[in-house]
Amino acid sequence: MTEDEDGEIVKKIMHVMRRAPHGTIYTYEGLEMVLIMSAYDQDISISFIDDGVYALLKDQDTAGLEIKGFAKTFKALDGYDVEKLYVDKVSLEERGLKPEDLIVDVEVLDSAAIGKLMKEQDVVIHQ
Amino acid sequence: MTEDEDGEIVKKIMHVMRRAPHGTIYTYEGLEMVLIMSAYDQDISISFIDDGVYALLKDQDTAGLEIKGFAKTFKALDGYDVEKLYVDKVSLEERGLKPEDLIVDVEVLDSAAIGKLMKEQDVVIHQ
Amino acid sequence: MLHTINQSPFRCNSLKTSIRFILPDDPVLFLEDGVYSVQDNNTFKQTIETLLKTNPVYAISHDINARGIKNTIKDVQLIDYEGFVDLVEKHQVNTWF
Amino acid sequence: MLHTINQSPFRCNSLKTSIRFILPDDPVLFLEDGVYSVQDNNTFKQTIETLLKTNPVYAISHDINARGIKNTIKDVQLIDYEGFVDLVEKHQVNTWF
Amino acid sequence: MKIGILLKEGPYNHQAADSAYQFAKAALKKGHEVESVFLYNDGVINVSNKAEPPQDDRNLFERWSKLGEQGVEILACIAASKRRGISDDVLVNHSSITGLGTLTDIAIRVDKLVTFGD
Amino acid sequence: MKIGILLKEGPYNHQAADSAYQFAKAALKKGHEVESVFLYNDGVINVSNKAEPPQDDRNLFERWSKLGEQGVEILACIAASKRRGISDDVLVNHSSITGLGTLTDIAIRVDKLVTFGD
Repeated sequence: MTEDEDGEIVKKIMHVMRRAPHGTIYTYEGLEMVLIMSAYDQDISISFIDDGVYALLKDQDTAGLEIKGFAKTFKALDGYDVEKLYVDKVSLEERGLKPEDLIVDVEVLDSAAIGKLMKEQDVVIHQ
Repeated sequence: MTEDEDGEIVKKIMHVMRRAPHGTIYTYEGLEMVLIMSAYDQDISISFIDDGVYALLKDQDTAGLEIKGFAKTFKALDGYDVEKLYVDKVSLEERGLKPEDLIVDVEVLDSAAIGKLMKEQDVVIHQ
Repeated sequence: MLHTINQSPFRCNSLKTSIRFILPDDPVLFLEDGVYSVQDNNTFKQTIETLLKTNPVYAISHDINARGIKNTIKDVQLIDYEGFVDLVEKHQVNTWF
Repeated sequence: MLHTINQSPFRCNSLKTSIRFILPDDPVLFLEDGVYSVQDNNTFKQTIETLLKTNPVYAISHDINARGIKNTIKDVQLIDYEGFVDLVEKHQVNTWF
Repeated sequence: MKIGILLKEGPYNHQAADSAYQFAKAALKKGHEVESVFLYNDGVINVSNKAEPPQDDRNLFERWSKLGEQGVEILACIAASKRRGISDDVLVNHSSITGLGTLTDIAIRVDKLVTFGD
Repeated sequence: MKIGILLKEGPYNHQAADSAYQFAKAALKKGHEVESVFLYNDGVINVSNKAEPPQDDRNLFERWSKLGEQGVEILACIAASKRRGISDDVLVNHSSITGLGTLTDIAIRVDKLVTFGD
């Protein structure tokens, strides 16, 4: 927790995505939460762990399911000043994925490094 | 599918319990379904696989959670003519459990034997 | 008997468990998050390849496309919902989740 | 940081995953179906014993009793909801499910 | 063939409701009879007429109502409904609340009962 | 301390609602301030006034209403509510529907935000 130049509280809030997209709504509604929170000038980050990394895969086409897709919204996060996107290295590797398979630039970290970042947070919300 | 002495259809219906009790309602509402179905003179069985075997553990006391317990209802199944209770051997072993830890008498079978029983069913409902 | 599996094999033990109960020749259909099971080059590749030696394996193509899965394990057959209906016409269904 | 885990370790990968991220000395609290993790003599005993070498491990006693768990792994501390509140007073919370 | 569908999860939160619908639609298209969709567990939430999903997404509640209009029975279990706030006065058109006995009748009558859950 | 609770699952189907309630009760008993319980995802179903759970089981809907009466804000996310049929005319007493901005305010204001999910 810090204060910004106007003396307002700035909290470190990390959202954790651990679920695959589409099979359940958690990642999608989690992303909606991130977008709203991004308007409040807090220190927001997102970490993608386990099946959460699948949310970032390129070329998701949900038209056949008649479900609204949202992978592209992750690309827009930049415009909302949400720039701290961390991806768990082991989660990528287990799934046979590489950073270039993902729709956005992310920081690939090992689990201990993400664990340290988690511990620095004022709030951690698993979506 | 067979016919009983009055020429009525008798279907083989297996309910599969794979979830732990209390953490989710699936096993409890599954048991409610079994109780109703038992009144229809069908050939009902239940198999307990994975965390489903936990539903049968003795001495469950849910008073502290203020949640209604239902382990004892499994003991009453006998009175509803639901007597075919199959437990997966591997699921018990992984959990360090023995048949005598369970609240009812069950038939402990290996997975292939339960797989064969499944294949004989007209309806299989995972709860 | 048609076995369907809709859970991610990473998140949940449904694939690991169901395989113990599936008899040879019975078709296995992956849908929803279950389709990650047949993505090529993940840690479940060997499990699926072993399954393919004895059982036909299907996945719903709409679920594959929705998840951006480009390469599926060889011999896994992609079908649509009508293909799913065809399988149900021939088999009783065992839905693992 | 307090880590809570409410999933059965057999059903779901939450225990397996969270352990990679939990730092030494941080308390770990099992609740709901998560408490099966600390039942003595199941296949996760070694995982929990390893965790106990570096971290205090707690489980909600009401959840233990509700599930008929008689023996928990040595050094796992059973607490009630007020004990849970005490832990939250001292730590930020990381809820794994 | 005669098909019964058992749907065990609520709308949007799990894909089960979508898969059940897509399956039903494909079965009808192929000329099969989809007798009924029985809603159990959180599945009962699929027939709330109070819902207003986002305009740019599919409307699952309308889908079930339209299937009901086409003659597919859309049935919510009464016990499951009472636990989750689904009652006669909040049901979408062409759906109704009934008991588990009806599901048993369906299971006996249809050629195939197909479950969708999570 | 000031506590906020985020509840992400519906009543009965998952124990999360029970755990959140037991935690809130214990925190109040120990003299802490439980500012609010924010309901997200299927969590919004916890405040339906149409529910009639079995007489011999706990009534989760009444619990939230009573906590609300005691001054804990019981808040359901509007977007999540619209997807699941929760609207102003089916809310239990002492609960209300609000936006995710409110959750953000809560997260900023409280000492600890505790999530219950599944």
